[in-house]
Amino acid sequence: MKNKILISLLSLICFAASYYFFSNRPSQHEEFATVSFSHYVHTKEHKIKCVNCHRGAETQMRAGIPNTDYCSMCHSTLINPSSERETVIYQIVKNNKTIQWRTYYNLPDYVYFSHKRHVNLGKLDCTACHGDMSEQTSPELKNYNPIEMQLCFNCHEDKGITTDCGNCHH
Amino acid sequence: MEINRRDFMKLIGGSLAGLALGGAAGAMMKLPKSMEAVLYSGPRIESWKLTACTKCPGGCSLKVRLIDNFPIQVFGNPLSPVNEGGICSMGLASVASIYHPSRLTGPVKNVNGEFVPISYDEAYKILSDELKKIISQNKHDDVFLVTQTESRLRAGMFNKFSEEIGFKNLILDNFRTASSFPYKNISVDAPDFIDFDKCDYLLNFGSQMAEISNNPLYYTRKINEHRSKGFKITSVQPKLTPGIAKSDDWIPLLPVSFKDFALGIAYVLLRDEKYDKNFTGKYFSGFNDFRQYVLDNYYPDKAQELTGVPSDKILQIGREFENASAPAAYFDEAVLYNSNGTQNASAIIALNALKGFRGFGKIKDNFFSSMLGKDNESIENISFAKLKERLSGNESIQALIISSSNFVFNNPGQEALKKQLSSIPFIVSFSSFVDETSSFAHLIIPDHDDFEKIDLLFDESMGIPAITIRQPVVSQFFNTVDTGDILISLMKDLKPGIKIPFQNYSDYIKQAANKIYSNREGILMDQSKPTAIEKGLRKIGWNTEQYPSFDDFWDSLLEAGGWWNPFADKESYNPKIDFKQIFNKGSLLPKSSLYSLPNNNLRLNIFRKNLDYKGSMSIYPVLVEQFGSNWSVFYELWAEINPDTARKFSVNNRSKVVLRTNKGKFTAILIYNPAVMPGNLDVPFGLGHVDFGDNCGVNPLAYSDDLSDKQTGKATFSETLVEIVSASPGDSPSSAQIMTNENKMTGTESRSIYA
Amino acid sequence: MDNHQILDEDEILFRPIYQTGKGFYVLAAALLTVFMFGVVMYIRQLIFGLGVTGMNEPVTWGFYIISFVFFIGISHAGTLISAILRLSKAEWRRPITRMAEVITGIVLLIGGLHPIIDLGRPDRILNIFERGRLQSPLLWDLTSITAYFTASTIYLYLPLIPDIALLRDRGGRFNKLYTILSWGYEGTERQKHVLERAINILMIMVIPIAISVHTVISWIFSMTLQPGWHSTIFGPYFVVGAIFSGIAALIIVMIAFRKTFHFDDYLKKIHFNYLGTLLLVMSLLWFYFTFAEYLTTFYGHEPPEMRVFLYKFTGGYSPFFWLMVFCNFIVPVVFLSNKKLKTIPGILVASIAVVIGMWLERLIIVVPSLANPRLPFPTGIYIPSLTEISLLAAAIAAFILGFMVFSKLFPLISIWEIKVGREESVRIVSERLNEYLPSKGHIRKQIV
Amino acid sequence: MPKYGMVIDLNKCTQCEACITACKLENNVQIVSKENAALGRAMFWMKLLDSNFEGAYPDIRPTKIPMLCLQCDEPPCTKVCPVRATYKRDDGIVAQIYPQCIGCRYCMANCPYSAKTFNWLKDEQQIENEKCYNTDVSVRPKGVVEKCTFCIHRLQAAREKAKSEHRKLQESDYIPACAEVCAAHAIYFGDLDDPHSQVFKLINDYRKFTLQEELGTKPKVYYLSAKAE
Repeated sequence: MKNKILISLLSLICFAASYYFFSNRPSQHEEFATVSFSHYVHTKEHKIKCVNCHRGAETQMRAGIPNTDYCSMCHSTLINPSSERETVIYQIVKNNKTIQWRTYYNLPDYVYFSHKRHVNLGKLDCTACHGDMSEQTSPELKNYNPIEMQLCFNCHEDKGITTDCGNCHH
Repeated sequence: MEINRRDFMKLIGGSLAGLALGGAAGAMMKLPKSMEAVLYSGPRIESWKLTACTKCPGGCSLKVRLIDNFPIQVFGNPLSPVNEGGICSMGLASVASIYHPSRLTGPVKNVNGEFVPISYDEAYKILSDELKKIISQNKHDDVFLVTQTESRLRAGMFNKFSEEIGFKNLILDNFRTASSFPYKNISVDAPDFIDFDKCDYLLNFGSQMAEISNNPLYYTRKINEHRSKGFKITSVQPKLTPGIAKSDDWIPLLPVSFKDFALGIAYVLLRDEKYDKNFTGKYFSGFNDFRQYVLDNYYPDKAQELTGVPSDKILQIGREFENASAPAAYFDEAVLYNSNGTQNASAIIALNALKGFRGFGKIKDNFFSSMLGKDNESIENISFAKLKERLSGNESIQALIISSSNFVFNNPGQEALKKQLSSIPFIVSFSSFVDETSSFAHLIIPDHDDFEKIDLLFDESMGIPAITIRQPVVSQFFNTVDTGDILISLMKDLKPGIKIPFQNYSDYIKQAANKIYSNREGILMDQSKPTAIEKGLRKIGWNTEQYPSFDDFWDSLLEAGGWWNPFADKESYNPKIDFKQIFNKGSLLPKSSLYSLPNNNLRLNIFRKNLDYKGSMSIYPVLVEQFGSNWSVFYELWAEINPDTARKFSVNNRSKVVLRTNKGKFTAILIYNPAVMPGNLDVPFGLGHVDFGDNCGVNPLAYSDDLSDKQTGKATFSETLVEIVSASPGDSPSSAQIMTNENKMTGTESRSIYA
Repeated sequence: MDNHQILDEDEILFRPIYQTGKGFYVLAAALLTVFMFGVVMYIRQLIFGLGVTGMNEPVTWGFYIISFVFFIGISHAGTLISAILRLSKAEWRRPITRMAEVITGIVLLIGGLHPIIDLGRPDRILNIFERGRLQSPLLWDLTSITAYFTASTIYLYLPLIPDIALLRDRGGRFNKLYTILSWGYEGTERQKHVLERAINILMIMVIPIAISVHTVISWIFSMTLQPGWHSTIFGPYFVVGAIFSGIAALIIVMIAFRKTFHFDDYLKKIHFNYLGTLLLVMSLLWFYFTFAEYLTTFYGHEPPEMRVFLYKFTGGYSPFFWLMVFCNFIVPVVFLSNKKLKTIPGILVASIAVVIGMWLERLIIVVPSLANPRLPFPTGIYIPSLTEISLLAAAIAAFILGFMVFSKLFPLISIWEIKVGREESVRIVSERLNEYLPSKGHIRKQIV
Repeated sequence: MPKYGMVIDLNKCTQCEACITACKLENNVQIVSKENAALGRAMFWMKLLDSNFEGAYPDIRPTKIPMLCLQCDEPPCTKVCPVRATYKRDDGIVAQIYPQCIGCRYCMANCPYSAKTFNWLKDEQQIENEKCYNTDVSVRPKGVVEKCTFCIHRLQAAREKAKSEHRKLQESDYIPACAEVCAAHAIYFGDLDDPHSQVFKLINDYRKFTLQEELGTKPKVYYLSAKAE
């Protein structure tokens, strides 16, 4: 009886090991600066459009996240020193540090999703996938929509668009 | 069980080591910290830039694909007349070198064997001080400059430098100079191009036109075109490389007897009185002596005896050549890769003279020379031979300046060369890698990578002037300096009060471009080939190219990637040939021993593949892997042998053999190839780097005899004798069997592969 | 062992369950080490990928697939044989059936695991169930093997019930287990009747399933375009081969236990004689199929086919090929067709030879076809790595271990069937004979 | 629906191997280590099939055929895949879905052209190439089968481009890397069903042949060679 238990345990270990080695986790680079970004302030108060910062959204495959020098277009001067958030970003811009944005919509590297295709050609609204971010006052902690293949399929099937695997996996 | 356990331990150990290695690799990746950030959090914005390739003289226009301004891929520019969208493996792979882990990130100084990084100013100071010292002692003759740059403007810069400072010994060892050397040797200027519009018969002496030449992609297209027109190409070559296989006739011949073959053909022309009397009368001084000499010495049977080519074959080729209206007997640098290369070349020139060089042409009032200011042809630059004799002689060399040349790797007799180099008091190299040559340097000031440089390339081999501009597609990664700038500042320091019309190298380039602007002939490369109508309009002075200022022109030039002049006129090429000039250089008829092989010896015939240009492949892993892929030999030297010869030595296909030359033993994988000259052992050149790149395989030059062409000092590639010391039994029966299957594939079987 | 005073006339059959010698532990330890080594090697393969094996391109299938086919082949021993013997009311079957069925159960488990070992991404095994394509022969395989496994385990379990009941009644070790497993079998007439019926139904069912299993496995190969695989004969060829190796394995197991547990009184020479003859017949049959297959190839003489053919006959794999012929044909025929050599040791030698030979046959089928692709690429030769070898060893170890464990839990020879045989078969057989034979009176009428 | 196919003119091809390099770089195909290459695990989606030599020395010529996945119209590989990791698209391209593949290598065993390759070991890509990855193509993990897909990612990009320019997809928009870089212009690519396309004209050329025609796999990669007749 003992051997059987041992064997089963070992096989379990094998599978745990295999999963561990096969799973690909997004890499974190802690040495970069971090800010607590408020979508609310930018979009609601200052009426900045999504595509103003996520420039790729309409023209590129990736929406993209602005890097420091893009922030510096507004934050190169400290308008309201009382707000500590603003001072933080001002400092970062001044020392020209790089901001390590936490990306919550990480597609696996074998999925190819083109923002241009969906936003520009497909005329989809950002909220359709990302939800209404304008209310977020601090960095969100989870995806508004869990990004999984079923989500794509639902929409594609509703709209009668091809669901050929090769179009997204290559 | 014990055994098992031990093996198992070994396995685990090995694998763990492998893991550790993998981990380390990531860390080794070369990229400035500041840029890494962009790489990780960048918006992945794609952009395209045009630049030019400087891997070979062709000057193909490249389309570089950048993601967040990082070059990741290269393609050919379809609008360029040079490559028409095509590109070779070398060009495709060339991006990788920017990121190469063992690339030098800044100047380094050799402190008793160790290369320690130093600041640029320090490095520059050392260099200029050394040179100042030498000049003050006025030992100008003891300074040697070696450069292999394919860009003629860079070469021009080197010329200017050595002229201004007064260094006599500039060794300009690039393809173009070498190819035109035989012409210069008999003091005529070389033809610009083969006139494929006229030429109806091409006799190619040892040149791998479609693979390694001054414009491979152009020749690739032209050869197909030429043959589709029904014209013939005959190649005289010791090795049937894929490019040569395109020619209708292949004459397997050792380079030592190219001359004899050429004169054998000449005999046929003279005997049949089918030569161009008018030309020989006008331009060929001492023609009668030549005629007499050839008729006496090169009757077909004699030629057969000298070359081993059956006399009727010689007659056939001769007839084809003489009956062609505009035949061309073509050679290039490759002909020099044997001990009497220059002589061969002269003989071929003489053969052309008999048909009045009708196959060749020159560009009418070519404005390139004006562009260059002092063209490298204009000053008498010396050949590698001089450096060799100087090194071997007891005359000391004070300083050696090396730029983009790895001559230790590209030459035989490497042991001696290394010893001699280590005795030179001061060597400075501008190489981006610590390669075989620069490892002897006392100071290395790395040049930019090709993708960080600015340059201007042009080439007449198409019969039309085409200029491709190499622009930096990426801001320089590391603390590297363009060699051109160093030279300019050196000129200012070493020769105070010198008048230089430009501040830095890009100025220099701009001025050259300015000449195009002022000359204004031709069009930008951003439009397709002009139609006949357009050409007509041009003839009557219609010009659409309007630029308010030079700067606008410059910008559009950068955007278009180049400039060319489809309206340029050609003129026939009529050099003055002098018999004495040709044949008083060096003795005649060296009866070569290579045909009567001593027993159990073979000829080590080193051939070059198009994946490798002058031993520079090693830094591109994708090419190194691909190098032997169609024999499925990977990262190893292979030796191709004719099955019949192999049977004589009873060695199996794909067996590992140990080969011995006078220089020592080395191993290779033996491959049966029925297209190899009997008695030859064909080994590829390109592998075997030890100091950088993926060091694998063997460099056959390290084991070949130190023979070289008297005039040019070019290494000889096919005159070493080699013998097979031992052979492992064919390592894999399956493969051996399949290969033999192939070789004796019957018609039916081959059809089963086709259809 | 409170009540071992109850001495049964078949006590010897119970002995292995209650008495465990030192040898058992030694052997078990050794086998367990081998097995564990295999497991560790497999984990290593999971970490570093299939590169740790000797497989390459184009030889993309190696030891794992070979063992898979081989073990599934062995599995035919059991169920099929016992079913056929039961069906044909061969009275001498009684002591054999149990072992045969146990072989099937264990070996199917081992063989069935091999395709998973062979996968490059075992972590995605569930894709087969989520997005499986029934058009793929691999799926047919999955289905048929599971079906066969279920059927044969039940077919093993049902005849076991009365014996478990016996064990339960004796009490002692694992009594709870026995109580559960014996399903309250008391040996009443009705229970006996139901059991009989169930066994009869199953034994009819099992035969087509068993045949289908190996046919389907052969189809994995013959559905492809590979030269040397794409052949209709493969179905029956594999089945024959399977039964062939199965019988051999069965004989080996029987002899082994006969030796260790002194079953001489139950497994008599006659059994081995019969099985030996069966083996001889299968050997001839196997030769017939092999001959037929290669003859057609040779006369068809298609270049790609011929390359494989030559590779087997004269090329790199000729040693294995001729060894296979020697093991599968010459040895059995020599040992089994001649009275002097057809002793128990002789039969053992023949069987071992056959098992080895059949493994070689799987090798000969899998590798050479892959090593000689239609388009002439120069190919590397396939040399198995330590990983593959140790996993094969582990599989064999597991097989033996399984048997040892079983022998400690259940009787290796069906006790109740023996008892039934002893009590009734003489009567039953004579009745049956009377049914066959013509009656005397009838003959007299004819004469008059 | 188009039916994409390729025509390779062997009379033009000079075997410069640029297509091989281009393919390797375009598709992030792994560069395997020396040891594995020696074991016969080198990965090439496009390779030179060194078939045989024609004629007798010295008039001998090697007839080398650039081999890629022939994108059969009756693909044997898709028939046997247990998980639909490889399948034929409507436009005739035989696609390979790496995240779906379980690595049973059945498709490799059933490919009569040995056109597929397998990731035997974990990615041991040379670091020189790390930064030059093509961002449109996934880097395959170990244990999956891969093969030429006619640069399917380029088709996606081309469609997107055409759509954003409000026009139909033209022949020149979508062309695989190998065809793009060929210096001899020996590789033609296009829609085999479109009577105006160049490939359509070429596959009616008398020099046309396909590999292993008798297998009935109907390859969509055709070859032109005067020698073959």
